[in-house]
Amino acid sequence: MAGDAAAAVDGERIRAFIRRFAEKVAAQKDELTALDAAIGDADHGTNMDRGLQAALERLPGEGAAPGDLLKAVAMALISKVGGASGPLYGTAFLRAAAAVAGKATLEPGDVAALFKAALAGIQERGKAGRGEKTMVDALAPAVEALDAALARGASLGEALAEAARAAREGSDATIPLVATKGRASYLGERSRGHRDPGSLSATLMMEAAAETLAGGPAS
Amino acid sequence: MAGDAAAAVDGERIRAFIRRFAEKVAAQKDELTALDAAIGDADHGTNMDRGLQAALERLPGEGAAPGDLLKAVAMALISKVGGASGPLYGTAFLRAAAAVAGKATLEPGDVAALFKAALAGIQERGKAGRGEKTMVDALAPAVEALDAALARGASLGEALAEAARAAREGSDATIPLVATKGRASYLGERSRGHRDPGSLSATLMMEAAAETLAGGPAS
Amino acid sequence: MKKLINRVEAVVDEATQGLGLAHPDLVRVQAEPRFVARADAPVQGKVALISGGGSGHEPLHGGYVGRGMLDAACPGEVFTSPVPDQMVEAAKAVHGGAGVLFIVKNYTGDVMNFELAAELLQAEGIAVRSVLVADDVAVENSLYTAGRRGVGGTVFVEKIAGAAAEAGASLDEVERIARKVSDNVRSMGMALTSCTVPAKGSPTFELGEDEMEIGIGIHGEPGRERMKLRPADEITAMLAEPVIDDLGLKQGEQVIAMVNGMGGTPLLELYIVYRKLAEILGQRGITIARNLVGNYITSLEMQGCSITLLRADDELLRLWDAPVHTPALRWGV
Amino acid sequence: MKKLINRVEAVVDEATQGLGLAHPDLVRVQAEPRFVARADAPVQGKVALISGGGSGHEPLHGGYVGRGMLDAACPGEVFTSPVPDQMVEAAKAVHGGAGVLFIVKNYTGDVMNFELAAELLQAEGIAVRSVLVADDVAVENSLYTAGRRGVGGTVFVEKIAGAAAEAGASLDEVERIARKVSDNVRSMGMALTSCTVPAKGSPTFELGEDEMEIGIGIHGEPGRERMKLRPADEITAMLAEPVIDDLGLKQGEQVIAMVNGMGGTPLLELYIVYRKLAEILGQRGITIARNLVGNYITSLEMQGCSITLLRADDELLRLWDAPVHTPALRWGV
Ligand SMILES: Nc1ncnc2c1ncn2[C@@H]1O[C@H](COP(=O)(O)OP(=O)(O)O)[C@@H](O)[C@H]1O
Ligand SMILES: Nc1ncnc2c1ncn2[C@@H]1O[C@H](COP(=O)(O)OP(=O)(O)O)[C@@H](O)[C@H]1O
Ligand SMILES: [Mg+2]
Ligand SMILES: [Mg+2]
Ligand SMILES: [Mg+2]
Ligand SMILES: [Mg+2]
Repeated sequence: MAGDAAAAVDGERIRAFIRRFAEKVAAQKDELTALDAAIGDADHGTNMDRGLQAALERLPGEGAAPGDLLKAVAMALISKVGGASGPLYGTAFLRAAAAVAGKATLEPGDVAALFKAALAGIQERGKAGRGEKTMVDALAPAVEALDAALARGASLGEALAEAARAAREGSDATIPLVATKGRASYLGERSRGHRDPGSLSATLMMEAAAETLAGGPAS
Repeated sequence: MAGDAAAAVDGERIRAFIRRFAEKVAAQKDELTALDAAIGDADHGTNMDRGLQAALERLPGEGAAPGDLLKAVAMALISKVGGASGPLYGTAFLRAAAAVAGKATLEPGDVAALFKAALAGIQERGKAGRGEKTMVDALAPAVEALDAALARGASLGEALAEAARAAREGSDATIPLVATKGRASYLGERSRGHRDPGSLSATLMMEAAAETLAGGPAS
Repeated sequence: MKKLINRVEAVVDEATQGLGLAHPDLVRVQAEPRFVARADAPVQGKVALISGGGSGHEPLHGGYVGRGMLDAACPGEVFTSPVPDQMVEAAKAVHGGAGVLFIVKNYTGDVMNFELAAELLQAEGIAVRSVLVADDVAVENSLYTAGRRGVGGTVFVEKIAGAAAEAGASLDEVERIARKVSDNVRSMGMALTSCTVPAKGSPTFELGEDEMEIGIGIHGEPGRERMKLRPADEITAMLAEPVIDDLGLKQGEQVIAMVNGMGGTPLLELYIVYRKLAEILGQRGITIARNLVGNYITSLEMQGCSITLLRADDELLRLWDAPVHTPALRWGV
Repeated sequence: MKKLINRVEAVVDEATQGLGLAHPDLVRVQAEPRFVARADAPVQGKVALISGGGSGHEPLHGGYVGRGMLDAACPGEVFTSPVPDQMVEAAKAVHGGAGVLFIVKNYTGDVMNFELAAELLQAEGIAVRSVLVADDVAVENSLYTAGRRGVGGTVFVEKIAGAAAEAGASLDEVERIARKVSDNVRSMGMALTSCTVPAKGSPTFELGEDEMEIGIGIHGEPGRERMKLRPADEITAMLAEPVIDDLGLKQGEQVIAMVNGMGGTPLLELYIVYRKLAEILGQRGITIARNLVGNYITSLEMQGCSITLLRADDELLRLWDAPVHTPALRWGV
């Protein structure tokens, strides 16, 4: 309905999404690391930033298809991040790439499929369900909100905005949880009261998507 | 001339002197160590206290001659202090013991000889002259003052009091000096502005002597 | 942050280069992707042992590459698991046709990265097995966590499985030995001070001047309990007893014991801990057959220590005593 | 003060006991007076090497007692020279009829206590020689000081003279070798942080969060200069160059190099320093024939490092390579 739904999602929008995600992580690197310091090992910000910067360097040039761009990100994250988030986000982008392989532009439903595949990849690799205080707690509600909004006929822009809000709320909701997956799980009860760092990076990813995929400046 | 010159210096006065020296070092242990921290290795107080406490435990019983008491201190210091001050004070007490060996009571001249021998022992062992920022800078003027006062007919009490004052002044005078012997010498110019810890322990020894050898409560 | 480093980003690369320069007779260092390989690798017909993990635990793992121990180590960034490329390239460089065994400390990141690497290698026709080390008894509720962390026991798995591989054992056999060690080894650690990850630049956690953390992880992950500082003998008991109980060690058994420094602890203090550990085990009729006292698996400059006990039998002792020649562990050579 | 200790007064006794318990095959510990002796001492017909000094520098000296190195070590209180009784009793316990060589680090206290011990032993008819180690180039003006301090070079003197003694060299010959090493070895150290002597309970000196001390002594004695923290490469140059210059090392010469941690420095950082040291020496055409990287002569938990270089020739390299089996140094066995 809004003007931003005008053009379909092409490679340049995907590129803008990846850039925005990298920018957000770079800007909030210290915050991500500080969250990880509280209940992990103080590297989530550095890890994600290192990987996304490498991804930017390795992005294929203009005209690349969405799937190729996402695959390049996947390979960069797998080869550069390490830690838990490397294989998790790496697998997510690999699955996202596969979900849209061969398409030059994506319909709203393709975008939803892309994020659904990403979530499935993370859950397969990491075996975490909801409520375990991980990035899944941000991504799963985001994917649900995206689906639901599109189903009720919202524009992609609106739907992504709702997904981003859902991610943020899901991340907020990790604060009172006790972690049962990943490094934070070693803290047991002491993990309560802290936001899960991966849920924040996942939120940044969804916010980057909302700000770029449905239009807006392509950089 | 004063009343305190009444009795000659017997073993019990030597014992009182040793006890008083040990008490003073125990009381100023932290101060001695702090001085050593500034220009050495922060152990002079602990070293001297450990040695003198051991000396107290090993003192021969009542009726022991001055030389035997001093020798017991020497052996305890040599076996217990370590560091530079162990062999230095150990040699000092060994020579002091030798200087009065066989005497049941000491005349003022014997007391002067005792301290002169102690100083000579320290200088032979440590090869330090005056002005090198060591315990010699307190002891040498003290020995001179003791000699001079007795020569001009002062009582032992007066002479020892002057010796103690001279030691204190000598110690004060180490503050602006640059150390050229011992650990503090490594500091070069940076040793200026700090009192030499050994000059303070030597001052405490002379003050203990002044307070005990010429009479007064045998502790 | 006070460290002998140049640039935060270069810490692991430069340290790994230094290791290579210091021990050219033992190891060869490759830069991109980063791994440390035995100088004489590949040893034909020998099972290749590969480990790796975040850096900051030196000498683990790079210091254990060499004859009778690892064929390759893959150092990640500080406290960050290595990436699959490292294990893949290391495996290709060192495997001698008899298969590859990954020795993986049980951390989500390590497990997943080694898993990805194993998938990629299998696809290339190289046989890969993985043994998980999960020996940290500080993690009590392994059902509700990512499972016990891999800590000091890793050194024992690497040494003993390394000896078996060196002696020509098959992949099955080396895997069996590695599992036997990991099944029979337990550890627990504590910290007096935090460490500072270079990339972060400030301490991972804060401890009061009179506090310590019992059950600390090797990345500064908080432990079982924060409490007031106690005498070394009490601390030793607090670490040793859960380890002994968890292993179910009984009178008459023998162990290989390690008192490990976290990186910033004077050896003087580790020997004070060892003294009490020997007393505790002695009172229970448990014999220390072999021991290590020193910095074997560290957390940067953290002050603190850990205790590791391995239930030993003749087979494990024989493999323990077999010659080893690596930058950090050497005997019989 | 955060330390793994029980009582301040018991630190050295308990740590020494721990050393004895951990290495009964190598060393025997005696309590009063305190010394650490080779388990198989006295070795008849062998020159006995005895060293000692204040504690807090572990593994020096107790960790170097054993085959091919020291016959006995006499640990003083922390940073305090041992007393003559220790050296006298140690010498009586370990001398094998071929004389005794004292290896003494040049500190006023050590020198005088060993001197007293030598006098007492000579009086009992035991031949004693002393070799002074004074390798610290941070002490510039040795005319106006107690002379250069004995630091890292001590490890080299103990290893190499130890090998000569083990090979059956005479007292004259062992003394010649020890002097040759001490004449050709130089060191310099630096600190990032202070250490805390247990008996004092607070740091020996204070350094700002962005400061370091160049030329530090192993007891935390202030050094040449206090300055702003610099990158590891610059620090390495600041330590290596005075050592190279003082030794007058020329292109084509070879050295044994040690990058030593002060006790609280991660091995990771020491390898970063080694990397630069290798580059500096390489640029000057000087070959590192052998090296040690690790904690070999420490200052409790101090963070920092020192560099030691020994001008090596075939004789010294042969003795360096000779088997050694002690708690802290082991090869060829
Ligand atoms: N099993 C898992 N499934 C999903 N997410 C996980 C899992 N384990 C950890 N995470 C996520 O990874 C984040 C930590 O990533 P990072 O700090 O980069 O890795 P590491 O924990 O190895 O240091 C956590 O905040 C959490 O969101
Ligand atoms: N060569 C010397 N001659 C005389 N006194 C000395 C000499 N060297 C050191 N001292 C004295 O010893 C004191 C230090 O003693 P102490 O701290 O116990 O020994 P160490 O320096 O071995 O730690 C110095 O303050 C100084 O007065
Ligand atoms: Mg992390
Ligand atoms: Mg001192
Ligand atoms: Mg990590
Ligand atoms: Mg001292």
